[in-house]
Amino acid sequence: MPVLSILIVLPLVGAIVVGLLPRHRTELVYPIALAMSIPPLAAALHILWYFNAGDASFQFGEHIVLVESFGISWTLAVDGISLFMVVLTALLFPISIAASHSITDRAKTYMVLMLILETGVLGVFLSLDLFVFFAFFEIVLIPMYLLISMWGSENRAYASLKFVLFTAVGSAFLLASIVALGVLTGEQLGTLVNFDFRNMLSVEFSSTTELALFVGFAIAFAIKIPLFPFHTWLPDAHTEAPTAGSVILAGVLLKMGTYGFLRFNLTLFPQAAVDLAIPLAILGVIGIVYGAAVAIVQPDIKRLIAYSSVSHMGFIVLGTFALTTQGLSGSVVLMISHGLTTGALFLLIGMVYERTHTRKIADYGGLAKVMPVYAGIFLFSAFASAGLPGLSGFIGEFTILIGAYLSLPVLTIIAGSGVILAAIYLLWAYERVFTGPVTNSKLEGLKDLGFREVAILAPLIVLIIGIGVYPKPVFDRVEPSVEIILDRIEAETEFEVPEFARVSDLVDIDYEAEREVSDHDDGEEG
Amino acid sequence: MAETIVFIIFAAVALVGAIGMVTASNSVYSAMGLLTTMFSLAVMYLLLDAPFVAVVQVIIYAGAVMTLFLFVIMMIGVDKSDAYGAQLPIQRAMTAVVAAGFFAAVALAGRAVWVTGSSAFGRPNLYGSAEAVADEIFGTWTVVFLSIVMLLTIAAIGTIALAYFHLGSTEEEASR
Amino acid sequence: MQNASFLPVAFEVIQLAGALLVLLVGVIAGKQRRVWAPIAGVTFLASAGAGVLQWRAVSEGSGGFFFSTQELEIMRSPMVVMDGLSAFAAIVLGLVGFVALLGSWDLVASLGKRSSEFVALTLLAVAGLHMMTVTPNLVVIFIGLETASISFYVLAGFIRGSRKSDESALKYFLLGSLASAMFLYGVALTFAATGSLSIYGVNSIRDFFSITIITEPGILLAGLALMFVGLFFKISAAPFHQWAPDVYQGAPSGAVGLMAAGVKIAGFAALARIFIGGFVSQTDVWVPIVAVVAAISMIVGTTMALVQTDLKRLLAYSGVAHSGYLLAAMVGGIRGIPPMWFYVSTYAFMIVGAFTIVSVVCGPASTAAPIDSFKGLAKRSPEMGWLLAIIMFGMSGMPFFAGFVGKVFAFVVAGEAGYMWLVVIGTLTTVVGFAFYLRVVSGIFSSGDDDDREIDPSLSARFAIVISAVATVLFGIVPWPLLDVVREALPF
Amino acid sequence: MSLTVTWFLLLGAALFSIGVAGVLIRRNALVMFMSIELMLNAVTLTFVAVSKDLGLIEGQVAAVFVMVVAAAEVTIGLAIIVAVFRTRSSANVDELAEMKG
Amino acid sequence: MTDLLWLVVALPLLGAVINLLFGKRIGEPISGWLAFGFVAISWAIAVPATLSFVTGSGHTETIYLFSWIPAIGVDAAILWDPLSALMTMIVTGIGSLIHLYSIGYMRGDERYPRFFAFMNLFIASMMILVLAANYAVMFVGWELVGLSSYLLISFWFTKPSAAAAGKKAFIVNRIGDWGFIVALMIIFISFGTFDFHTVFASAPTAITVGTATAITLLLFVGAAGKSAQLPLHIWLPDAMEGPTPVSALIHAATMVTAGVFMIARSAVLFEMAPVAGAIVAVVGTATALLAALIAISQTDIKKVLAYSTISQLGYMVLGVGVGAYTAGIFHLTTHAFFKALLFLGAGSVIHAMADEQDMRKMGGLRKNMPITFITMGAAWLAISGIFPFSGFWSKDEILAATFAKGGGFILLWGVGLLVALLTAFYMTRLFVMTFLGKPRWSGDVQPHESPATMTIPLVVLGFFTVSVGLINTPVRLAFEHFLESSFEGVAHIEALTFGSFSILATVALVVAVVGIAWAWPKYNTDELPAEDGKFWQRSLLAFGVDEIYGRTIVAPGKKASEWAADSMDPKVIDGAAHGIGRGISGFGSVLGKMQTGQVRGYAGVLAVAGAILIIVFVVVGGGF
Repeated sequence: MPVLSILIVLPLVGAIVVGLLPRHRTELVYPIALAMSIPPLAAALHILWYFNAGDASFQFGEHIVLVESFGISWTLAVDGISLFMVVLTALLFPISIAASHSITDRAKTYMVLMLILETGVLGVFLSLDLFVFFAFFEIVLIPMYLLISMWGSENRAYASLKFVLFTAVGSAFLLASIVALGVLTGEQLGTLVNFDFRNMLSVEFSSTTELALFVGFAIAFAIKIPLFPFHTWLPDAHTEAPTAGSVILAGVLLKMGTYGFLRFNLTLFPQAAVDLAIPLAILGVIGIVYGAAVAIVQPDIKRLIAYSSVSHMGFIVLGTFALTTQGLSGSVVLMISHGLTTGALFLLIGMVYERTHTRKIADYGGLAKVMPVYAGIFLFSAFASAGLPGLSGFIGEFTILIGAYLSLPVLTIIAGSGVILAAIYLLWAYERVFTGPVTNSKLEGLKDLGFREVAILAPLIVLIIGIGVYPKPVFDRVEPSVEIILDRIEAETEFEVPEFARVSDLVDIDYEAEREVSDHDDGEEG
Repeated sequence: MAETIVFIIFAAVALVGAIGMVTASNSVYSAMGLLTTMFSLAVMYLLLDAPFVAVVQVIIYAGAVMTLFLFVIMMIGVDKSDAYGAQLPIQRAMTAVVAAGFFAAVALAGRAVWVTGSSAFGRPNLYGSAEAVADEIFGTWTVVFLSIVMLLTIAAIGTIALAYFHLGSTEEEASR
Repeated sequence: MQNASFLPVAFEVIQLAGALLVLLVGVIAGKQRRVWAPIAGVTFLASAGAGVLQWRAVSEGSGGFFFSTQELEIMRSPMVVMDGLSAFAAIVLGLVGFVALLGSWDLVASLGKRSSEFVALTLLAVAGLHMMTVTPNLVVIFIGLETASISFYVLAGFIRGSRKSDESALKYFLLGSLASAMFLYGVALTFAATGSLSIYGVNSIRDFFSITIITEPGILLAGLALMFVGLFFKISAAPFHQWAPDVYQGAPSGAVGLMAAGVKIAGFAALARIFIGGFVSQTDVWVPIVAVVAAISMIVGTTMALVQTDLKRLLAYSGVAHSGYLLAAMVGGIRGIPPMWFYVSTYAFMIVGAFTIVSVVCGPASTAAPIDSFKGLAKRSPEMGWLLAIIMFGMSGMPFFAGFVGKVFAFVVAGEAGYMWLVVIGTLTTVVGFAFYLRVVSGIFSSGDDDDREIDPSLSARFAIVISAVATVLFGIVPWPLLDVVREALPF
Repeated sequence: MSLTVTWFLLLGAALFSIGVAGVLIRRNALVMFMSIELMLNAVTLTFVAVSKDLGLIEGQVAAVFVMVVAAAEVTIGLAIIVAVFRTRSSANVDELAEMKG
Repeated sequence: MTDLLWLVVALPLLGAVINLLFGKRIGEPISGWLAFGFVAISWAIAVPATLSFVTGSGHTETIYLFSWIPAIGVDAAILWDPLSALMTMIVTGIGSLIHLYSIGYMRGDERYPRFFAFMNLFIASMMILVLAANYAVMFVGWELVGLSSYLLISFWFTKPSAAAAGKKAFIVNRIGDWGFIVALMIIFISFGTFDFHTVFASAPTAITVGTATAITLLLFVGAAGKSAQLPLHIWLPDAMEGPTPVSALIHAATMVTAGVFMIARSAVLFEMAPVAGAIVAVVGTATALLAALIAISQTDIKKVLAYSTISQLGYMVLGVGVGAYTAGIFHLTTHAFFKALLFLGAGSVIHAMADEQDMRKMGGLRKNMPITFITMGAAWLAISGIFPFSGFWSKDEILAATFAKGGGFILLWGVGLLVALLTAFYMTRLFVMTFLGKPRWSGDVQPHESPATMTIPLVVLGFFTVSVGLINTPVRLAFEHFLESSFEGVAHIEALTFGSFSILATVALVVAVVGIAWAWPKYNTDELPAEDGKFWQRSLLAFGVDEIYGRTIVAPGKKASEWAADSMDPKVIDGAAHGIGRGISGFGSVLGKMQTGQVRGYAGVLAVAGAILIIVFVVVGGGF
């Protein structure tokens, strides 16, 4: 049965149900919305459960032809790369809906928009028809725009408009490239135009067209990530967005860019990907260092976390364009982990914002004394985001650093400094907000996190530790799909994946042998 | 040979009339200029063996339309001030250039041959007598003839809607 | 009319009958509008029904050319052609006319005695518009063009005494007739070049080009150019668009919806008929030029819309941009007609809906609709706020709204025809489009200042807006039914 | 030299261009309108000339219909001009510039 | 018995989790004892496995737990060999003693359970570091240890200086970790794996000397960060903000020695890079000298011990630098005992003096705190390198090895001797100012001996301070034999003849005695000598190293990020974006000007456009 289509449609059904709730029964909105966001999570977990790990091909495939003459079809599938993005989306939405308990004005519209946003995002990660992909890629703008412009704080109008226009410029190039690609595929396929991703794999390009198409896709995804020069929309969007909006924006929307690079840029245009790998990696590294450096001096805690996202996404770009198995699988893991850690951080900031209605770091001081549990969880998430070993951030960042070094040594060393800057901005922020005596009298009476709030954060914390301690299941599912991309790049171009960049040619240690060697020494010597 | 002479005379008259209409300071003189052009065109039609059209031209155009024009000019009142003279000389030069440009474009398009259509289906020496034209109108063009009804209805309704003016009635929408 | 059945001209006849009936009853019933109001509504729906019958007849293969009285064998050029194009145009014009009538009902109600004249004029205008699409004869297209234009000149100036309304009427009239004269001169030159006035039939343009190759195409090209001028003016493509903003602003808001929508539908249908139906052998001449005009329209339309402060002028300029996108579809030739139809029909509903909201918010006969008066609309009336937002999103080309499907298909077709540079300009101007559409939307949802005049749209206006919003969303999410229909809406 | 259709067509084009000039130069709406009528007359002349040359009666039929349309146009045009005159007491076109930008 | 070893890591971790989550309910003393219990059990588990090495029956083995990061072939595995056994003994042994001590010391603190949670977390992290079978897992332990030191240093976070000190420690450690990561990158690109055994086995063939030097130097950067060597030593003195048991456990005995342990563990690589070894030795000596020079002028008792630790670490680094790994580890072991004892003694003094840490307000505590006096006396003699005590043996071995290396190392040996002199001087100064001379504390303070839970660890440590040196006297190099199998790949430094060793030993002894003799009378007087010379002032301020870093790195860094935040983003990038926006709308308004509202204007445009269109059509259509 078409489980992927069900997964996409479920949130929409939820949105309609919430939409139809009687206007005066406002107290029903929150519980129903939360209830409606659970089925997609169940479906996603079902997919995760039945996704057979080793197999790299597209699974749960569905294909319905929509418009014959224009080669558009409802093609859905999931593979190692998109699997965890779907699960992350399905997980973050119930959590962020649960966290928007305090939204009262126009709560119904708020929940409807959130659920529509979920459909959009799921659509992006699941659809393999470029036309439908673009439709979902752009439809996500409206709910996010409305969330920011209707529930944001002071200059929300400017921030929301800036958010839409930046992304829209990107999607303009994307649309042009998709149309060109569709036409090219159509010509080489005999039909007039075709947007099916799998047919596009067999299309030959001249090098200039391939480069042009690559750049078209790359601009859209670079703005979405956001990559260094296009990032100025992110801090504004985050500072103005409501808590749930920020969680989704950071947790999932940014991943559409990096997912796009992996799914489309690397796979469809291997030669261009190889040629432009270094410049893009450079931009990524600039993003790492620049994002972290600017984060240090941010007065507003949300802007600080926003810039930290720029830095983390820089890591992912570096990992992607190192073109090694470790780099790619590391970036997928870091995508997941960044979703969890930054999601947790934004939830936390939201919770304290509900109490104090200010995000300025200067307004806080000595919060740990007043809200110890809150301080503990915040520190935990901060360290997870800074890449402390044993937590998910480290797995991603470490694998990327090791993997990227194989092909981009100098860049990776510079990127390594990002680890230091991350510690600086997070700990300095923690110090000014949490430690020291309680400076602001208003903070005295604050109530620590309630059971509900901890319950919201619990799944994120468990996953952060889980992936940090035992990431093997994630890697097993991601690696095959990543290897296919590298095989295709190696086949299509004369790019040679560096030594050790393949998991297969890693030295596998058999521990029994070591035991005999050492026994043999002692025996003879003893 | 006679035809050519007649053509040349009346072509000149038409052109003079047209230019007179454009450059006349007083709008009544413009109207007169247009009238002369119309009459000379009627003669042209006679030259082109299209008597019915000539007659229609004279009766409808010269007769009804121009008189309506004169009537409205009189009603609105002839004020010299708005003659074309009030503009800057360069504007006049510019419009002359535009008009000449337009003419040149069309002339250039047709410099080699104007009529490239085939006269295979045409009757050799066509004479546009009333019967021929009527035969065609009430044969092929009947539907069009009927659709003219719509056009004229609109003209009637429109005129009433726009210009019907109770002298005494309070204009309720005047303020809008 | 022995050999001509009634069906092909059913649309015009019903409209004419309806108009005359409305006038008659209007005179008799006088003040009570209730009496003749349904007649107008029924007329529109009946003509749409006639369109459906035509469509079914065409799809059963009994479409074709219809001659007037004379015997068959000496009949050379047909006056009426019943094909997919004209049938679909009938359906769309009928429905859009009906919705526009509902939308303009507040205006009609406020016109007192003259309201019957207003409604009659709209009926006849729509008839004229359809005449442009149903006939292969160029002169008759001109006549249809003139019929529609004259009635729209009157509609534009219907609010007597209002300086802006008069100004827009006179401007529309002078420029309109100038453009029509140019169009007619084009027809004359084409007549000289091809020896025929009709696209189909015995001595038709198509036959002419199938047998002869013109060595000196000068006059033919001049003719085509001039016909293009006339039609570009009508669909307000740049640089022939300058009339649109002033006329849309000056004309009473209630009437502008139909004017904007109708003219585009008929204009593009005529373009398709003449240039894709008729002058198909000159494609490699006019297509690049249409592409350039399309690009100019997109750029001029969006950039100027960006700086507008009046919503009606903004909608006018966005109309110019939309003409650019539609012309991009035309660039694709015969393959471009289905996307063009999808785009223009959904755009028609949106523009009618938009202007109805303008008339509801700023008054039916208003000649100014500053964007600031829409600030905080969601607070004053959430329903109007959301509906306008939906229409704005639809027009901006957001996915899952009708505008998107039409626009992207137009780009695909243009891309296929090899005009990728046009597609790139199209996508970038769409972004500029987002800017000004979303500025309106952000105004709607912003906490507007004290302007909390209550808005109570009449039932019919609300019904019209809802229909257009539903159409925008429905054809965005489920475009396939319309796409299948549109695929057959081709000229012979 | 014999009288060929080209002469007539050239005359038509000339009159048309003068009409265009008239529309651009004159500031009085009425005269502008008269220039447009002149353009229509020029087109009628072209129609008749071509129909004579090709021997096709449609040209003359078209001419007739054009005249009818022109007549309808005149009535509406004058009605608008009268309406404008009533509100502004002048038919000067340059004053009609309240809407711009 | 080695298959239970993973419990050594798991138990303290479990203890940490329990105390963290249920600390409040468990309440004060019990959570302390619980934590102590877990560490003691881990120690007990490790003892038999260690004894197996002593009796020669044990053998090095790598225990595979689970595959951690398959992408880079990293498995969670334990490497059990004499070196890790020794470190486990030190960490869990001294750890449990310090836990016992803290039960008393931390009584009455409102966040008592959290303290023990963090202490257990530290033990667990240190165990991961020590037992790691590959560099990646070691790095995990490496950073987790940094985390626990952050948590413990800023334990009293209400004090802004404590929070700042914690942050500073973590960031400086992170700078070191950056070097460590880069080393890991090079290791991975050269070997394709992080597993110690495979790396060391294939090192000579797989990599050139250049790569080895690069790896080792970068590893040393990591070690410098952790063991507070010269460039990155600034965090250790500030770390004294943390409670004294923390200083004892982390900043004396265990964590800071991780750097030395890591160098010892990578002995094979260091052997391949003699240049790196030399650099390490020089840096070690320089650090020792600088730290000693600062220590002599400090007035805060804990600051003196902190700088003394840095100095002693310099010695150990010198030891491993010159290739005498066993000597380095031996000194590490002895230092762990007597430095822990010194810190705990200082802790009990501070505890008794109601948290007074300034030595100038102490004096004459001999009578009030006899046990502390005796045990600290033993530690004082040990650290100064007096004959029977452990410090003498381990320090001399390092100096002897340095001397044996010959060449330039003789100079290092000389500086080593000078540092030994200074060490003796400042330790005596500390000892005398605290316990002898006239009591200088104000009236309301009644110093009294610490309770049993605090004095028992002092005594136990005192015993070890005296005895542990004897296990590796030149007569019976038992210690060397014990570690031999860990360093089998490493070339042995030819042992000095007994004669030359004893000469060097006596020279060192003389230097130590001179140091004591120089300091004893100076400070054993009623009023203390005025230490206000220019040198003293600058030494007191640690030669302004902090300010230099502040000016050269922190300030410009802050300015750069402020520039980026205030001008780059809003002005340059946003400026460009707004510029494009304004450009488009500007273009729009320019076009707007053409929309004059004049009908004739529009007609003009119409006519001109019409003409142009005709011409274009004719040209395109081939009319000409």
